[in-house]
Amino acid sequence: MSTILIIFCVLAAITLSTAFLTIFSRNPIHSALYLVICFFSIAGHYLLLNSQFLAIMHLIVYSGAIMILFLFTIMLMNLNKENEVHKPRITRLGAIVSFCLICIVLILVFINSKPIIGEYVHTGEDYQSIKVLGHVLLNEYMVPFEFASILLLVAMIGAVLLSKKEKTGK
Amino acid sequence: MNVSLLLIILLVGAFATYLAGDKLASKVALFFGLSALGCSIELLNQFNAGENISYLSQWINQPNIAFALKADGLSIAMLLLTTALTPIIIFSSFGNDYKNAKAFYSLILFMAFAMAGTFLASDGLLYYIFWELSLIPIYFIALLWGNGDTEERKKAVVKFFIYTLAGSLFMLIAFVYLYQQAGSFLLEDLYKLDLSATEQLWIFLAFFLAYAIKIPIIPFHSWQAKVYQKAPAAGTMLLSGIMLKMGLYSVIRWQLPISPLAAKEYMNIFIGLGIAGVIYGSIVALRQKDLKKLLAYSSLAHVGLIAAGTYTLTIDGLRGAVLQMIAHGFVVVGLFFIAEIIFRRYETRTISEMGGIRSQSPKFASMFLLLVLASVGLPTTFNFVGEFTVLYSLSQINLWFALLGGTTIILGAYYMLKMYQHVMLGETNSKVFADVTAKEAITLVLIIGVIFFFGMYPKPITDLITPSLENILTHINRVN
Amino acid sequence: MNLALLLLLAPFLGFLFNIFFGKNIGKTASGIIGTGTVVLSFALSIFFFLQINQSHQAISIQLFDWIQISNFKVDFGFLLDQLSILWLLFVTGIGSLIHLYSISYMHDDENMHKFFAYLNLFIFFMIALVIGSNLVVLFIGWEGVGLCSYLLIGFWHKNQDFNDAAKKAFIMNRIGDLGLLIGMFILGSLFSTLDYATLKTAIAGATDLNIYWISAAAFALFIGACGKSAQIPLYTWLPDAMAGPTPVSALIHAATMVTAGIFMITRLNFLFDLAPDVQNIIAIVGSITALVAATIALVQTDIKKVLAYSTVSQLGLMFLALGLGAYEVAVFHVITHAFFKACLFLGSGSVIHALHGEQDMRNMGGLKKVMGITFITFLISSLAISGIPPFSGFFSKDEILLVAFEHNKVLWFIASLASLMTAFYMFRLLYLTFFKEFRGTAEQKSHLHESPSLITFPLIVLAILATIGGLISLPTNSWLNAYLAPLFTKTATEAHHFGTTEYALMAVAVIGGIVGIAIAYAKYIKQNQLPAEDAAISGFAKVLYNKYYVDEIYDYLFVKSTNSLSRFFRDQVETTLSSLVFGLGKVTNEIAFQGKKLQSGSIGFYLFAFVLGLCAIVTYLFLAQ
Amino acid sequence: MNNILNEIGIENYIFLSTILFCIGIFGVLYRRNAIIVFMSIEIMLNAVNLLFVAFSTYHQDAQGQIFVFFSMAVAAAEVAVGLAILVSIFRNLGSIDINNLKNLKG
Repeated sequence: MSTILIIFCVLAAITLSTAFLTIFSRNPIHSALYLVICFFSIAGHYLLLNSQFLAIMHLIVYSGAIMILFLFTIMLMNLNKENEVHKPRITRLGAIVSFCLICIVLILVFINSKPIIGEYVHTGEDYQSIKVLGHVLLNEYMVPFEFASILLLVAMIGAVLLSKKEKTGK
Repeated sequence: MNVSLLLIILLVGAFATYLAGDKLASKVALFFGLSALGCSIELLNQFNAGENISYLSQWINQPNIAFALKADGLSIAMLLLTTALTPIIIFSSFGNDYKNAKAFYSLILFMAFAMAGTFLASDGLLYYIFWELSLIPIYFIALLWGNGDTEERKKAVVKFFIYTLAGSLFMLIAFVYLYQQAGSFLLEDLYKLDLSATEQLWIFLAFFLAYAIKIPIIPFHSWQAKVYQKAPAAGTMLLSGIMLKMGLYSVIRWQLPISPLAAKEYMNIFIGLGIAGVIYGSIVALRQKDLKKLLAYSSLAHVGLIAAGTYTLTIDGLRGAVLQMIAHGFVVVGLFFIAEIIFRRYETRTISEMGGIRSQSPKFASMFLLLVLASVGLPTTFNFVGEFTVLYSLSQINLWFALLGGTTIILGAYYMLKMYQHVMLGETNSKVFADVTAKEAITLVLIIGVIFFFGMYPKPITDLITPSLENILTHINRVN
Repeated sequence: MNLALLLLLAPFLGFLFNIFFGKNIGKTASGIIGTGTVVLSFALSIFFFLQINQSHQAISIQLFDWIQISNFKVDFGFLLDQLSILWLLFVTGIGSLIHLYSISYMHDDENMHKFFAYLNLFIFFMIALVIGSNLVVLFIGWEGVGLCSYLLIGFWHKNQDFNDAAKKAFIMNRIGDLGLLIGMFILGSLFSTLDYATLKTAIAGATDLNIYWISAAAFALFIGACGKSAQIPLYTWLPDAMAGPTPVSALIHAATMVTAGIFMITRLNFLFDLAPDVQNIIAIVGSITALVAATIALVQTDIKKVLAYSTVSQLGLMFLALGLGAYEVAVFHVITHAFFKACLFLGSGSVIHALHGEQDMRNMGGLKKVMGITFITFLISSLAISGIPPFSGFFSKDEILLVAFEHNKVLWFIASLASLMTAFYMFRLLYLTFFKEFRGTAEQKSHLHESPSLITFPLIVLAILATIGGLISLPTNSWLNAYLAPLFTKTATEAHHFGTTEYALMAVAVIGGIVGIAIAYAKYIKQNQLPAEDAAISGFAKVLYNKYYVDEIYDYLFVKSTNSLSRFFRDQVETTLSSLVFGLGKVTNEIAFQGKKLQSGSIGFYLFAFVLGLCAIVTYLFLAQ
Repeated sequence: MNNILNEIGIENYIFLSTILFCIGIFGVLYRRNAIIVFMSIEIMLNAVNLLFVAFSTYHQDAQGQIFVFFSMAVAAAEVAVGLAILVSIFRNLGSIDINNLKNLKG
């Protein structure tokens, strides 16, 4: 077993376990923290696949921005207590059954599709450096890129509007 | 002359009537109705001169739908019936003061347009569109100008609408399937299809559902009596006089030649249904309290006989059915007009509230009696010719069919005379019955004239329809 | 040809004229026009009779195609041969007399022009029936006379009882008409024609006849004849039909229309000859009808009812003759019967006229003194119908009895019994009406009078005919048989060999008649009995008085059951069917309503559904193959 | 230099991301707390992103990674708006238990 495979296995184990912990933690703060770890491990996967820029981006966006947002929201709502009422047992059982079911179905689909496992192509070309990515992004994907910026702008405005306190006094 | 001109006249007439305003509407509608009649007579002349009356232009490429109109003898006979009855119906409404008359008359013309289209269309989808189109005007006519309690009327009319629409959807499914097989909706292409017995059975049943509801054949008739009762006179006349015939015409034109195997295999069942309709309709008619409902059930009985005739798949049966269709069209319009005339004076349709009219208006009584006699198929009336031929064809299939179907002449006489006795005879009614007006008399005399003329001399119509019926029959008999 | 058409259309023109203008031209004028057209037809009939009596050549006229059937076509065609002209003669002849009679009889009625219009229409249809060259044209007349019968029975349409009677007559006739139609259909499919002449040649020329179907056709036609000629089981309409004005009863329900069945069977004798089973049925039905109707007539008190049942009984005798294959004998009896029964009816009409509508014999009596002519003609006719020589009825009835004796003694016995009863009830009628003292109200008595000459003239003519009518077919030298011979395939017309048996039979018949008269005399003159009041009738007489309760039985079996079936259909089946359709709608509605509950708004549930749906789709797309 | 997938195998990434995705689904179904549900959605998004990157390497092509960028942008927008909605729901209802959100019912 090569080192890389070992690293992969370790990372995968962290990813999955923290994902589970995210869901099972009763305290939302803990959930959020586990999720951060999960994201870190995913960033590790990216690094493993040699996509450094993406990994950095991932860390910045998810672990940095999004998770902070989550934590702020949790604090804002004062939810850091383990006061959540669990769903009824039947629902939880249903959730577990569905989980197993969809796992089996999806994995079966991949197994059934009989992937050709063998030598992977290695062109040696640079395809994931910042330079190349930037080139592709601003040439081929110029328009979507601009739209993404509009989307972010709109989302920002929307978020502000939504979370603004309604004027109660009439 | 282009055959589509007829449709254009009727359609333009519908719009023109609407634009003419309430005062002029009836006259404009009558004008266009008469010009349509002239147009179809012109078509008849052309047809007799041996011209091929058809019109074909591609309409939609994908799927392959053509705007195809084609008139053979059968179609022309039905067109003549439609265009002859439409002015009569319009004229018969002159005595009524409908509010929003422009819409009323416009809808009548629009309905005539749709029905004429149905009789002319030779493309399956086009036919289907016309078929469904005819439902819309009658729905509004019955709903908006009908009589009786609004809620009850709404219920009856909506039931009718949904019921017939639901039946027609099965026909649409059949057409889609046929299109998949043939790649075209054109009648000739559908005739040429070589379908297996099972396929034919399903298609036959799908068509049957649509037609059985429209005609109606028992047990699909439950919409009929209520709608006939609730609709205004003109609406009832349109329904019973022409729209029923759409169903019967379609049986001959579409159902039988497309699925002949099934028609032959299960012939006895469908004849049996028709005859059951004869007996059932007659018996139910015996104890109706409402004049229009009684006429509705009598119509059910007669139509059952016609349907039985068509399903015999013999030239006699088809010919008799078509003759009887035309005859019944006139008679039933006349009878419903009679009911309307009485209603105009007595404000009632309940038979027990009538009686003794004969001594007040002998002229009216005579005309009513002639129509009653025509309805019971007295020889020298048109109905007799049709009834005789149909019963003969039934006797060729099985004598028992003729015997059971023939009970119509006994039961028919029973309920019609009973009705006549209670409506017209007896002690002079205390309520005043004004004599028939000139307009009413003209309408009735026209109808009676047609019935007796063709009762004595049906040859023109027989000669007109026989070749096309024989043609259809060869299509039916193409497989054995 | 044009004359033949005129013969047919003259009464129709009279009808049209009277119906459109009759009201304006006055009663007498419309009566004269009505009578004139029929007399014209009568004259033309005589003309044709003379022509055909010389040439022995049937006249056949084809007008135009009427109905097109796959294997044959029906046209408007007319055939004037021996049989049809014979019928024409007495239809138009008696028709003329009765028209004449009606001018006076109906003079008080406000709708007299209509009466004449209907009578003319009847004559028109009767002529069409008789001279039609095929069964369908016969059917026009057949139904047409039924229609006129309907119109005339219900002539006083304000009385719903009369209307009921009219309706009943029409509908019972229609039952027979269905039989006629079915018979036509069988014949049409067997021989591809409904034309008498072609039919006859087809049957004569056919080698392998399907006797089963021919019998079926003959039986169906016989049912038709039963309806029109009032035989069991379709006879109950005829007594009720007496609701109409008396001339109508005389013309339609005694002399002409009711003989249409006999005409039709005689016309198709070649067919019936092939179906001996059906002939037996006809003979049996005829004899039973004769007996049953005669027994009922024994106790009736309504003068017209007695005559009506007498008619049914006589028609039964005719059918007996038909069933035995003696068509010419039946025709002979039709003719003599037409004379004396028309006379009897008109005579009773004269009585009723004198008594202002009184029809119950219990309230009559003693009319001999005031109504001399009526009495004498009535007496002659009664003697004729009772079979007393030398009146016409003796010859015709005797022939029937002879034929019956030759074939079957039981039938002969029944027929003889019926004739004995005939003599009894006719003289009962006569004695009760004309003898003893008047039993009506004093007011009626003061108005008693002999009828005007327009009424008595037809009576006299008919009485003369009833007397001498027998001459046309004397037992040894029958003009009628020779005249009709070309029509029949069987040479049954051979003169009877007159031996002791025949003379003995004749004597028995005459003695029977006299015995009947004697019993009536003993009972009603000697013992001075009167028929009991309705309530006092008991025992078998009550059964007879109530006509064996046949009307009630029919009413219960057919009318009531049909009506209750109708009510059942209307109230149960219709609503069930209707609710089935509504049920479909309700089911849809219910599904929608239940389906709506799934849309609970709970996000958790939606998500479950979403995931399961995803599983299902993925499974279907990627795993199902 | 070799393709790194030679060492690991693309199927492992497929399985990993599948399971991760399923965990996300499970979380959505299992929890009532809307915040946790949101987190589960993020996990699902990341499972997909991971697969994108894996395939990007597999094909030696930048397209997959570009897509991840867009996915991230959308995720960011979604979280921003979503959390804002949550906040306003919380303000109105006093809880963010999704079982309380039944206003979708027609």
